[in-house]
Amino acid sequence: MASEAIAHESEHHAPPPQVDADVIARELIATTTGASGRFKAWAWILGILSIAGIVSLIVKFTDVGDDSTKWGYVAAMVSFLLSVAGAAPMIAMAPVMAKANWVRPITRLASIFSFAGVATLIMLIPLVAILPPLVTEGARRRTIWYMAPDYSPHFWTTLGLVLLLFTGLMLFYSAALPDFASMRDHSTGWRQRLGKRLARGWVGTDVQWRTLRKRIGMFGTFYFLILVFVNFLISTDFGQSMVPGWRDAIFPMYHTISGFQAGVAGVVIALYFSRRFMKLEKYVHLDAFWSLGRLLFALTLLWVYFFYSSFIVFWYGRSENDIATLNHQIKGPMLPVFLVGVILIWFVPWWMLIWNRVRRGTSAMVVGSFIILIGLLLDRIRIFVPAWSVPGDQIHQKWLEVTPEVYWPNIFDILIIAGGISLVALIVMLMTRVIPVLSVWQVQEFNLLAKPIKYVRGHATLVAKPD
Amino acid sequence: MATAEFGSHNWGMVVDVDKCIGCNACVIACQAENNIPLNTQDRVERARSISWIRVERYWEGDFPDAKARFIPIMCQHCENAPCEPVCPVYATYHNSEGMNVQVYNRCVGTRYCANGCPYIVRFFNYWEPVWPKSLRNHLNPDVTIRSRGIMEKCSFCVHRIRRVSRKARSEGHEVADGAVQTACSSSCPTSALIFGNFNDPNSKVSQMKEDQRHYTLLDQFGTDPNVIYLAKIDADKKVGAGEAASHG
Amino acid sequence: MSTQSILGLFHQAEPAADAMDGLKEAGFKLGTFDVLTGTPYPEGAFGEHVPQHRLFRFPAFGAIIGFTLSVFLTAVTQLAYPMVTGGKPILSVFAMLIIMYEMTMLSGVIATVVGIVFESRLPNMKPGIYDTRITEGWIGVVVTFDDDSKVADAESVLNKAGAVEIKHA
Amino acid sequence: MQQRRELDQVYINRKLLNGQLDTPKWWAPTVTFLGVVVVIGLVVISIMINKGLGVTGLSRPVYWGLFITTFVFWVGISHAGIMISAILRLTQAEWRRPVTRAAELLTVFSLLTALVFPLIHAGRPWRIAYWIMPYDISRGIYPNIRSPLIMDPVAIGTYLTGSTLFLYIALLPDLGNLRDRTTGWQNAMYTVLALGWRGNPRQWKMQTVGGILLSALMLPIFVSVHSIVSWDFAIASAVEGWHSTIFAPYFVIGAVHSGVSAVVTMMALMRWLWKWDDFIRPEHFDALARLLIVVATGWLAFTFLELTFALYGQDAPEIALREMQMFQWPWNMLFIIFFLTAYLIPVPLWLFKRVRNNIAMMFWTSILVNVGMWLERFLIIVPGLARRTPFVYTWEAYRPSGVEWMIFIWAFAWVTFLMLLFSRFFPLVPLFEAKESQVFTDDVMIGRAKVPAIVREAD
Repeated sequence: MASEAIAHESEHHAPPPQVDADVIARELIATTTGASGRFKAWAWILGILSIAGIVSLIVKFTDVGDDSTKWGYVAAMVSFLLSVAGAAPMIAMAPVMAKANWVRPITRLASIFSFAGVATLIMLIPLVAILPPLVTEGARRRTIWYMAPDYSPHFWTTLGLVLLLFTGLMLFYSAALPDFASMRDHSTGWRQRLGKRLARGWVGTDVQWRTLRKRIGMFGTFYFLILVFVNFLISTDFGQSMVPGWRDAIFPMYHTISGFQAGVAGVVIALYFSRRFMKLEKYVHLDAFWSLGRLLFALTLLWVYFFYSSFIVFWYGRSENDIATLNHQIKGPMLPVFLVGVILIWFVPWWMLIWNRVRRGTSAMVVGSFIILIGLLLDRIRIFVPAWSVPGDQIHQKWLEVTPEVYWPNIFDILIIAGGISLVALIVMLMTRVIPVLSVWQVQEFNLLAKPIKYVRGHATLVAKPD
Repeated sequence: MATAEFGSHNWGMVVDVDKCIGCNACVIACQAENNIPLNTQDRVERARSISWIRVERYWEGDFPDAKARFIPIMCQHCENAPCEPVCPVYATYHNSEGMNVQVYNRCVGTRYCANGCPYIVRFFNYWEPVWPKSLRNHLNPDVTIRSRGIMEKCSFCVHRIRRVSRKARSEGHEVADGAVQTACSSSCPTSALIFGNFNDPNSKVSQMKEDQRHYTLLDQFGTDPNVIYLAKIDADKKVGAGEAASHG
Repeated sequence: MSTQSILGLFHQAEPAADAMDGLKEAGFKLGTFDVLTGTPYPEGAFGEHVPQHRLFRFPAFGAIIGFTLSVFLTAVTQLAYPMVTGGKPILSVFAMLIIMYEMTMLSGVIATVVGIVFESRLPNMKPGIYDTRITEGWIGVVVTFDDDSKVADAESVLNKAGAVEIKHA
Repeated sequence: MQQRRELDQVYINRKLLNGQLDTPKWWAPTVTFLGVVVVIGLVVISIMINKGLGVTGLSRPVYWGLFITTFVFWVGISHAGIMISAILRLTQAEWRRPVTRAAELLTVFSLLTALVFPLIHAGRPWRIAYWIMPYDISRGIYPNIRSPLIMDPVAIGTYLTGSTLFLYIALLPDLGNLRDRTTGWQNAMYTVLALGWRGNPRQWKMQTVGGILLSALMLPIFVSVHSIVSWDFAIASAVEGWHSTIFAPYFVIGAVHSGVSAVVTMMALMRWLWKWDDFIRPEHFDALARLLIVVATGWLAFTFLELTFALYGQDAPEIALREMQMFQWPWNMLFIIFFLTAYLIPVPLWLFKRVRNNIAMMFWTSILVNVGMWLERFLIIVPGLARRTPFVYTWEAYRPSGVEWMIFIWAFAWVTFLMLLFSRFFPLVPLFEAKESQVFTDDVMIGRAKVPAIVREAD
């Protein structure tokens, strides 16, 4: 990996090649057609896996029914998928927020992930049915819904996720309008018809562009707010309030931050494969990988910061429920999972990404991202499985007197986990067949705004920053 | 919890709330024994009064059948004392005899320990302590006079413990149960305060703490105190002082 | 150490760069001539050879030292005076981590600063030939010689490039 | 909105060195006045140390009061520097350039001020050596590193040392410049300080690379400092309103909120006092205000979380504390002022472009924010202690005394005094950054549109 990294580093110094707009359009749209055999094979495998996952979800539902202690892994999956598929599109917001140029080509790839929100929703359906109501046996469990109606978490979480999905799709669509237009113009067959249908008569007038930017900004902001909101609900209603005495104000933020970490990792992986197998080296510059690497590094540090901030307070406080919480999630049966999780989500990526050459090398980056995703999955399992294995009759206690023994996964749970992940991967893969994985107009914009120049004798890039 | 690893002594106190009549004899005895500056009107008004042991009155039950209760409160000498780890200079730590000790000449006066204490039994000397001339000769020579800027609190009359155990060692026998009496326990007319060694299984305190009425204050903080309370019992009502007390 | 050096002053970056090129062509070794500016220019703007530096080793080195020190400070002091506070373990790792972290970062930063100063070849109390107008936007091209024979053609190169003024030292 | 002008370096030198080369008229009287205030403050402090902490309003159980609040406040302000210079340097935000040094300066001086408060708060400063000296003093014992009060000095010391060195490194080119502009003893001083700076490529490269590296190193420290300060409170499991896991990031983002506002205040003053209209332009205020909107809203989210999870437990004492904090006189009044000034008034105003580009408005709103942020710290620290606890016959017994207020005022005079003193000898706006932005910014014509552009080196 290191050697390749170095090779890329030298390549990195070269300014981005200038490509004509029409070439960009033609080449990018060409990538949607003609799937390779390997692609098809993988699509089949993932498809079968995801179907198996959904089936076993149904089987589990009919099998164990509403015994909430058996649903920990599904809860963990909901949180995990929300983290990956939900957070990834936020990268599509970066240019609006930071006017960063490197991100322009890959915003499409990021916003494609919002389709994968479907997977999260599928996982949530049984969970909402299982989630114990706020009031059972006359006692109200600790919750953020003080006086609210009994089934508020069920309702609001579902609504939140649906809204998130919708806003994500709107974000995707409003940014994709010009590309549908160019599909209408350059593509053939059903893609052309699709483009014709969805382009909504886009011709690229000044007004259209302005409204487009407005829309992206608006939906992006909404998306961000809803995403935080949903993270908040999932982490408290489906995690924290299932455990008596677990009172951790930072947990929702922790959940969101690690979600962003996973989202960036997911984007890196998708970017790597599409770049590799669709021959997009010309458009995906290593600059993007490098910046994503820095982002990932920062988020990795933030993860450990947020974790430690809550841990140290418990460790010092050692009031009864502090101790109970620690035993429940870390010191107890979950210790091995926790340790492996920390090593994978923090220590290894941190130690990898701290090196410039790793951040600049694509393959090392993708390895790091995979490690982070695995680590995050373990971390979610570490949190949500014990939370759900608290028996229903103990939910109202002030704190856990005894740490309940944890429910370990059976074949169905494993299938559900595999299915959920592969469903996300499949959706992203299929979307690359529908629409160019790099947004045509933004690649063109990128080339328009970043010009390699010769400054006296030295080489540099002139990056325009329009307000 | 950590008692096992300590030496042969684990000093502690059992407070039988059922016997307490709220006479405040313990408070006066403590003031006299430990050279505690007089709580003048000014100090009380500024909420700076110092009383290592205090008798708190609290109401139990609701009107009309409300009852006034007394409960003596002193430093609980917790095993997991919140005051100890926060001190930057080890001015307060847990000694080998299960006591939470305050080392006056280490204290720099950050007052952090006092914030951590759920029982508010730590006191700060805002002024240099002063006594009227008539009381100068009454000061106890065994106890340091704390200058200003220093935290202080109940020491389980550590000077008495030392005196007795030194004597016992010189005579070559163990400290007999009941040989050590704190000022408060020796002055209690109803002997509601019993002092002794929890490590000695057949000491008075060890047996009393097995009483079914026993409870500790504010146990939700997991402080594991060395002061055990025995609940008040009513003929008519079965509400232990514990339940009422711990949600004050 | 150079016996002699001359400084050509230019108004603009372009002629200065010409002068640098000229000096290269005239066969002056890299490192015998250098450009002085009052503001940073993009790297290689004058075709100067990009200086190599080992700055990134300094923080690593410093961090290692700081970490070792912090381990001693935290672990050894606690073990030297084992006092139980609040039922916490004598070797409270999670409290130690914070101090270790701070001390590691501190010595990392200090080492970096030392590294910056060292890699800039500072402090250098005899900076050699210089002109105060460089900090007013002029650009100086300084050439140092081991033997005086090449002074003349260096001057000619600078003049040809359009030096406003040439100072000797 | 392109307000950049082509400026030649002679002009830049003349304008930005006016603090050193031709000191403004108002300088001497202002500094004298501040000096007097500072001396008075020092006298008051020494009186307090001499008489004892009885002269403060502190009591039992309110053992921490105005001093600790102000300590936290100044540590918060100190988060301006690295926020501006490090984060914005790493994100290559062009508009950071004129404010970096002033911000770092604010960091250094506010930390120096913050450090004073715990010392005088302890009442007997001469014993502080026992507190923070990490080696064996004749007492035969080391400090207790389990105590957050040991972590504080370590963290703040690290931050202070780091930002001071950072400041000095970034000062080198300007010292070289001053050396060239001055004569006599000043010249001698600057010559020594400039370490023989010449401005060859190697030195400039070290400036840029080292600057980025230092920023990357300072950033984690910056985050850790206020987190550790917050843990002073968060770990006290017995104090409702303190024992919350969110405190670390909550304090940090609050610190950024107040710190950046303080930078805005300072920028306005710099623009007015030294007439640096060419360098500190409305666009900079605009950018900072946009940043502040984001930061403030994030801070609001954390406040919301903190409150939610305080009540989440639904324990009687916790709820009682919150009730006191928000609905009981006088806390309710303070709470309303805090909330209005820290968020409700400034942020909606900043949403308007006209306000963002109006220096005076930005000045006053940023001051409002800091009033609010000080009150926030006060409302966290004091009610947490003044609450009514079981088995105690005193509570809510704290009213800051005149002495405390005078020392509180002294701190502001002291920081301003130090800033002005610094401004007499060193430029507050980094000259080489100003010149660099001249070199590294350009306009490109895209079609007919003139778009501001930045030269990025192929790193």
